[in-house]
Amino acid sequence: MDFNDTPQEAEFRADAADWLANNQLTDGDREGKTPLEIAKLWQQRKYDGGWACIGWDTEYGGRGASPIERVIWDQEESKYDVPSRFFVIGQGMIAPTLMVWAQPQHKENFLPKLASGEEIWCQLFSEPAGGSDLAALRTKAEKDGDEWVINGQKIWTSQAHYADYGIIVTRTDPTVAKHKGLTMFIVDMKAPGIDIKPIKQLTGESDFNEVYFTDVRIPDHYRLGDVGQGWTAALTTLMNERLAIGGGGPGADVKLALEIATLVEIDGKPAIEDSAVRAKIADFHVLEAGLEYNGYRAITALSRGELPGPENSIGKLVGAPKLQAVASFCMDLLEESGIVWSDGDLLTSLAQRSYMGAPGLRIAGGTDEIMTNIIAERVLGLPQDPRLDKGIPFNEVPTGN
Amino acid sequence: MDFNDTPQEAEFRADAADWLANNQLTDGDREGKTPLEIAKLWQQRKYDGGWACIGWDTEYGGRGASPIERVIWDQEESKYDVPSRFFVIGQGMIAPTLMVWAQPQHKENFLPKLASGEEIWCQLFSEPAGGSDLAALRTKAEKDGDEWVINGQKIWTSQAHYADYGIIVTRTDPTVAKHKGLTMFIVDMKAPGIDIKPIKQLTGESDFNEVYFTDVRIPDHYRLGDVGQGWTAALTTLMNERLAIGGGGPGADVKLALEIATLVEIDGKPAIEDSAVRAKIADFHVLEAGLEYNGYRAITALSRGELPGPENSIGKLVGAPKLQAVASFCMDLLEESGIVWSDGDLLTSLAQRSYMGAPGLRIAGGTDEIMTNIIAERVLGLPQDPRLDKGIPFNEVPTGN
Amino acid sequence: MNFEFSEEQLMLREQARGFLSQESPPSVTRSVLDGDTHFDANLWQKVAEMGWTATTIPEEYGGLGLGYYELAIIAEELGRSVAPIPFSSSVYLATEAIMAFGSSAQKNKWLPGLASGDVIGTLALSERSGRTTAENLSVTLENGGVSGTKTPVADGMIANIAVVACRGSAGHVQLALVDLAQDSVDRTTVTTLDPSRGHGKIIFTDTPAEVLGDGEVSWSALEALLDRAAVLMAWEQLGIADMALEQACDYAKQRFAFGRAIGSFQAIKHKLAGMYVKNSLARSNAYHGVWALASDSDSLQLAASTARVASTQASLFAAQENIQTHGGMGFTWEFDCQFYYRRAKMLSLALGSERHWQNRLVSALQESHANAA
Amino acid sequence: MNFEFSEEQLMLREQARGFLSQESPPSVTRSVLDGDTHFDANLWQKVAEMGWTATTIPEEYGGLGLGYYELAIIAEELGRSVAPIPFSSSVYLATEAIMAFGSSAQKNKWLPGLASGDVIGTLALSERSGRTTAENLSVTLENGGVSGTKTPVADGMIANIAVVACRGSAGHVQLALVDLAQDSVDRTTVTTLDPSRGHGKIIFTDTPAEVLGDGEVSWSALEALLDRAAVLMAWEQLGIADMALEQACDYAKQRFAFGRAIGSFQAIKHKLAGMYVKNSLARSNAYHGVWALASDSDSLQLAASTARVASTQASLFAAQENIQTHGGMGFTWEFDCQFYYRRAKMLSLALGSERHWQNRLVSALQESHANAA
Repeated sequence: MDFNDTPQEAEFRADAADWLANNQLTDGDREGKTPLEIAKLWQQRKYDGGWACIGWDTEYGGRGASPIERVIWDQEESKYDVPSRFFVIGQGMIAPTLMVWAQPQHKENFLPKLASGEEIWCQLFSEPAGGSDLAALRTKAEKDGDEWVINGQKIWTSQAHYADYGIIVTRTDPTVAKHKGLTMFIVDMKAPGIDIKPIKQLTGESDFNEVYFTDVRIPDHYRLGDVGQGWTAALTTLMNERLAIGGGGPGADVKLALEIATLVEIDGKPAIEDSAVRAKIADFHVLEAGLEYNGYRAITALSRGELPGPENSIGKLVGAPKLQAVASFCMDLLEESGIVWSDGDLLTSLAQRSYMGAPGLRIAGGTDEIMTNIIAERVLGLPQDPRLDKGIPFNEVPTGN
Repeated sequence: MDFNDTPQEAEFRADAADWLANNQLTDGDREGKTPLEIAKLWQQRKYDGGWACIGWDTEYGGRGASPIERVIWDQEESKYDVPSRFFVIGQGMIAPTLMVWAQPQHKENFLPKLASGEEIWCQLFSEPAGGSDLAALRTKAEKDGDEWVINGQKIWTSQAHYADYGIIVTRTDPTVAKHKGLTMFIVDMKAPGIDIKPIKQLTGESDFNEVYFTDVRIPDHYRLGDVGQGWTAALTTLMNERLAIGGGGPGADVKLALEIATLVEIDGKPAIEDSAVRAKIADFHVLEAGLEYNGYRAITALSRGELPGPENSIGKLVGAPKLQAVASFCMDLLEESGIVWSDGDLLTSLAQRSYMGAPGLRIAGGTDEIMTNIIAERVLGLPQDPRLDKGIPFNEVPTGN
Repeated sequence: MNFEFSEEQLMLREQARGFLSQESPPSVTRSVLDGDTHFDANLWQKVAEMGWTATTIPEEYGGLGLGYYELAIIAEELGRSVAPIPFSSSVYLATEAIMAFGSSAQKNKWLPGLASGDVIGTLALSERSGRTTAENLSVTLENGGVSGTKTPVADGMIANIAVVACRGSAGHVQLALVDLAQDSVDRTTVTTLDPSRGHGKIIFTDTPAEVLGDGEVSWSALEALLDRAAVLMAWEQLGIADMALEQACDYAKQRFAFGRAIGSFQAIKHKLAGMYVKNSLARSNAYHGVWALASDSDSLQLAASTARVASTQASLFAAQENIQTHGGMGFTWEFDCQFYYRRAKMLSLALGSERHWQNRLVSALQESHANAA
Repeated sequence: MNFEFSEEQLMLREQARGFLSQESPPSVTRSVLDGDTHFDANLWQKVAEMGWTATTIPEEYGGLGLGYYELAIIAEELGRSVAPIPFSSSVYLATEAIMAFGSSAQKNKWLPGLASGDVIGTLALSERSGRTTAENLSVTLENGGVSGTKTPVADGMIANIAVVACRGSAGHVQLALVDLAQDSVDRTTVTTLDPSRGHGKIIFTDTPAEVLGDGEVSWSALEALLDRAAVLMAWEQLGIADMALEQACDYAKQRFAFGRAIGSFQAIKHKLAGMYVKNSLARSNAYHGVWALASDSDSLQLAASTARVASTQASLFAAQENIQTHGGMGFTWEFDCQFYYRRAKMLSLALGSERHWQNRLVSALQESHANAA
């Protein structure tokens, strides 16, 4: 066990640090640009410098870097205040799907533009009737000559309103069992018949959309995999989603709790001296540190050529409820002031933003309950839940309506 | 809302207190007797005085008292150090079953002897293959003339080794669905062919037995209900069991935790001043007080003529894990000494006995998981789990073996 | 013994529930949450017309002279409907403070208006991050003038009067009764997690004020006042908890996944059973709390803090897991789940955090334990 | 970066697991639990022959001079097999104390015997209910004689030597090295929750003893010693936690109820997944702990207390819910579930309670937070 770089890793790190120091975003770069524009600028610069999507093959715009090198690059890049969230879905989840399932000409065409940030993609899987039962989707695709005609509705689609392309899973045969009648396509998000409506979340923000498809036409060569193979293709995306979302980004954490507990008082002493406060912070640290070192173990496994498995579901399963609990705890430390939403004061609004956002994180990308089932069935090998929809034609499965 | 007695209740309480003061067990009564003998002596004395099983009709030896009067009696009796545990099963669970299901001559014969403590009964329901799936029992009863011949094995039978009679549920038809092929009988525990083996628990004690039946013969008039009606009869017993076991008797509780936390120190101050200790004690008190007042609400409902419902499952569901948690917490307060099993020191051994006994309490009479299911389905009206054994002949239900 | 509400009280509950389902449907909460107002004035007026603001005020001051059982019943129903009105501030806190500490003149002056709902009152206690205590209280009352800042003050933007905890010139704790319609009162909106109940920051600058009652008020008398309010707040929280459970159950029965109702999955059904257990224990503790309040029991501190902790835990859990049970839809602005999530957290901090009340609970336990020994 | 054991270390694990499944099956634990002995002498001898007691002792003192990674691997396997031997007392505590504080002569005298297993050592620290601290330590070391009572002392009935925390004549803390085969040492068995690891009460009456090392030992140096032991103990606890999970999974797959394996019920499968999550986080924290121990990191206190708290929580939960998963059979004497339940609780209190380590964890966090600021 060794946290230090090997000589080779150290050299790579130095190269990365050098490039970053010489090419970092300046205030001038940022001026007058939207966050998306800044993100595209930075991504293009990395691409031109050979530092975009470094784990990808060079033919797609990457540099064939090892998993450890990817971690080193991320560590070095995270020292700078650079935007990244716009590309997580396209580069982290969709590109791996295209690499497996797209026709060669589409890989050659789309992957470099994904790497350079020129094109933004979105993922069109979830539907209102589906939820945790993702494969229960109903959006229809019907063959019409060399094209497919899409009708239906998707939901929870991030970035749909500015995406150039998407991947969509559709039902091409409702008379066979649920998982067997699905087919996946690339879809041009500017095509006629696509209507996008933002969803307002309980936070008041709108990170997701509903996307309506009315007679949208897709050429057959945009099909990803065979007809009926859509679920298998979707699993490629989902496996990568679990890796990409992980523990869930910045928010209320032990550091924030420590800061607040140092500032506020209980019975005339800093709250951090209160034993009940300490016990809770200790428990939160156990979770945070456990997730961090879990991550190191996963990276080490990757670097030894092991495939990432379902055990990576732990990140979100632990991280999201922890975020909710830490946020609630931080608010409690502030007592009556804990409810105050002070836009100017990061210290408190971070807790509140986290408290309001955490319920979404516990649901998006697989609920706590689904994640737990994955661990139980696929890590521990416990038997599946009884499946009342198993082997039944999709259009005969009970829906309660 | 009123915690005080009505004038009528006060009069009843005074009568009860009077009788108890005048008839209490003396040291002379106890001398040289086993706990069972003492219990029988006390029960007989109550019976002779008209204070045994006071809720029962007078024809069975009771006095037709109201639910509130029963509570008052229990409160007054509990002021004295008198044994009771030997009669809980017979009087609390089996007698109500006999009242519903036994033939008149058996009610007349057995119930007064149950009330007087002359005869001890046991309950023969559980089987090794059954567990939480109580109705999956396999002990066979086959008709032979006017008798039934019993073969099979029961388990977890309290008091079997000194019981005079038992009630037993048997499978009389394995070719129909699980719940439909059962029949209940009275069984004479002294009959030939019954073999009783104590089970050693992880506590080292033996409160339960295995009971083996080899060609044990039971007269048909001992049948309780019709052939095939055994599950319905068993439900009578089980409903009363939930009432009878409640939160689970004495053990580590908030009082003990307070006492220990007052005696031991943390950082040179009594542990009770430590805020983490206080937070846990507060949480335990919320559970204990909640159960106590739940009980008062249940009694009030009973006194208004409402039937006790499945919501009474809460007592054991909350009480048993609470016992385990409080015991563990008390041991933690003692630090390294917490593991010491000091027979002479009630303060510490109560925590340890509770810690070792609690896992049993979380299982006996319905596991936490079964209790939770009962609340979900029968209180909240949520749908049943999918039942893979539903409507299948019992001898075709998968058993995994 | 009788541990249940009376028939009349149960009828009041039914009446209140019917009234609020008419007058305070989710759309009313939503419009305050979404809009610029701090409460629903129309609902407040109707509630006052029902006499609810007058419940425990003696008849001589224009009240109904009813008891705390009735008030607890109303509190639960207001919780269930997430009513966007200053009921707790005005009734459990300001009215109670004036009844407990006020002089006869003060009662005559203010109680009739509080009873009729024409006057909205509040208690201004918090000054800082962390708990405001006898030791760190900084708002002063000197020569009849209050100075300093209170924040956040629940319903502070709409209250007509405030009972303000302050430090007198001799350093002792006093309660000042302040008419908020004065130039020297500077109020600004404080945005909180629950905009359906407005909060304000109030800056007093030598604002003319009366001392409430006879002068000095011991901190423990103030805490006893909070105990009383905590019982009623526990009933409101219980209303939140039960509504969240009911919503979650309804949804779990009708929403299908994998060919069956999601409520048939133990992951969901046991979660809901867990809510029911917490709510049920909280309810029983709230019964004991209101009994202690109504009967002026010595065990009020223990009963109130137990009810408070139980209801806080139950309501936070139920509100949170109600969203989880609803899945993605529960996280949308359109669904009502958010009301309970916001209100549960807000109420759990009004009057002090779970940790504060756990601590107060154990102090009471220690005392009863010492008395028993 | 490489956050995994080496190939050689993983081979050692496999070897140790194979060895213990042969030599320390449940029947060995059961016979000590059931009988009158305090440990299994035969198993101890075999373990010593494997060289495990010599793992980290330098070669000059008859040891193998291996590192803490190897010792952690052995610790986990001993935990998995609930081995009834004094390994933690003798190796993590007595041997470590002598290596950390002992003079060269003391090392020469005792380490070879500890390495070969001929000498069993222990640390005698606890004196009272509640934690024994620098302030309340009462056993004295005066004029070369130790006096006072230590209880409970793990493996105290079978140890040959004890490192005894005591108070010197000047009031400062000292560690005394005491040969327990002396008349002035009075030992009596202390019955505990886990009879598969014997405990004793030791009364010293002016018992001749050597001061360990140079005299005064600061309490914080003693606590640092406990940090080191806590890492290794965390690995033992992790072994318990994982075995309990494995047993529960096996049982849940084969036991049928209602026509299907009980492991197909979410009430059971989600319970087991919860165990897995706790165990997995505990394992990752234990990795960091052993890295900090092996690399003499400044963050040892934080790493050790985090690993300790995580493993305590994981092992208690797993042991408890393993019984629950087994139902009635899990509560019988015949089943092995009880071993894990007893040992998990015993280990959770050896070296101090969860609360103690949570507190120590936060002290380390505060320090690293202050350093970062």
